[in-house]
Amino acid sequence: MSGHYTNLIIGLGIVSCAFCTYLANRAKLIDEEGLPLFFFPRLLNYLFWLFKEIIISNFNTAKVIISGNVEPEIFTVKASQHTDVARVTYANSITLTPGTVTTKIKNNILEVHALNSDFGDDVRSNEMDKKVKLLEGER
Amino acid sequence: MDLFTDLLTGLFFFLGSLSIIIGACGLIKLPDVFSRIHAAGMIDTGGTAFFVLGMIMQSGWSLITVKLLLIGIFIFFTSPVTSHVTANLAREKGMVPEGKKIGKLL
Amino acid sequence: MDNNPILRIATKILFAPIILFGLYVQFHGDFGPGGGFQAGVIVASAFILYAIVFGLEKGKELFPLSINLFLLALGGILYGGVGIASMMLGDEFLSYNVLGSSQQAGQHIGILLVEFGVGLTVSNVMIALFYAFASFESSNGEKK
Amino acid sequence: MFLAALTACAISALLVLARIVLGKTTFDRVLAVNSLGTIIVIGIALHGFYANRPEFLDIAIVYALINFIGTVAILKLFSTGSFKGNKK
Repeated sequence: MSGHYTNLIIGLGIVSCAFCTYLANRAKLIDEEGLPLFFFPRLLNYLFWLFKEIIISNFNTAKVIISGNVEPEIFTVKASQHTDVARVTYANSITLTPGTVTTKIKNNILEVHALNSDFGDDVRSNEMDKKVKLLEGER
Repeated sequence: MDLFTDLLTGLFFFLGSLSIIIGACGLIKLPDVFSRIHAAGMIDTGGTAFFVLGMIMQSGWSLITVKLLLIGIFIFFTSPVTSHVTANLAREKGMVPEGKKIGKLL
Repeated sequence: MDNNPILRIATKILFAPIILFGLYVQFHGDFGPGGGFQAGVIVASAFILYAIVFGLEKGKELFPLSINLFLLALGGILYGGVGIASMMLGDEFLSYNVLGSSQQAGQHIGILLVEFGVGLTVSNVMIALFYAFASFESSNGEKK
Repeated sequence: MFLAALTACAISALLVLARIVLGKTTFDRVLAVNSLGTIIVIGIALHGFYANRPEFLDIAIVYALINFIGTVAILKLFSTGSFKGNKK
């Protein structure tokens, strides 16, 4: 990352990586939750879709803030994923699109706060849920 | 080509500036904590995405691009975590948001 | 906060990259912003994040207090030892030139070792301070 | 161009500071501090480009890191009253 490639620097980099792996192993972090490998093949596709969604809902949120018709609502949805990691990905995706925030998570029920009924309908239509389930794949 | 890149950078910077200023206005204007989280999320996602895209346009392909992408990924990863933790704690302290409730709450 | 799955998984994913970035800042101090002091703080912040999210007991299991205090002293000794070594070789305290075969190599080795000592000491002092402050009970009568 | 973007950052930072001063509850303030941190990260990166010193990007990464950990620590302290217990 520094743009300098001498032997000493590369050696120190390898030692650093080894040290990190040792520490993470010792903290028992490397398991299905810490390193969700089964996501990776389909991840890029999902990320592009998510990015497009974020831009669109950014403009919608800006419109709502300027025009000022705020009617907040709060409701619960069911997450149909099987593993904890996929549920967390779903909750994070909901939070990442402006206009909707996950306020509580308990097993497979999420409590979502939306800025407007349009955003609420977006989440309730379960489109993102299906995408994340696709990302999780067959298990 | 140079002019084109500059123009694109300017467009991205304009959108980013608009995004963070509207987000900051919303942070003042909106009524309660749960609504303000949306405005803060707008600063985090919209502002960072547009500014990082603009700077990548300006830098070309080099190590700087990698570092900029690292900043973008890091903020995109931590922003939902902090807003969720804030909202979760506010709910657990017993604050109930304004507006209508649909269905049974947790 | 252990029972919040979002925070738990975020910590698990972020722990190793933070330490890796801290070590990058440590060894990169010759060419850009960085060096022992900042790297120590970054590495310590990873352990502090772990101890905050999973509780102090788990944090102390991962990085016991005895190892912490030992490494703290080792960093100081490393710093002083380089100085004394250069004194032994017949120059002033902490003048790196005599450490290597040539002047350049001596500078390199000396700076690397001293920075490593500083980083070790700073990170362990930060963690020790965090452990000490976190062990306090809340003393103003608020039992929660 | 970079100067205009920096000005926009400064204006929104001032607005966010107003929310920190006005804020009714602690959560408002924590939220505003987090947003201020994000704006400052963008500002540091922009200033690095403006002054032609791309080493500033390292500092921006570190700032984002400390911002996240600080927010989590404040919320933990606020929820339990100490760092020790892990009751909730």
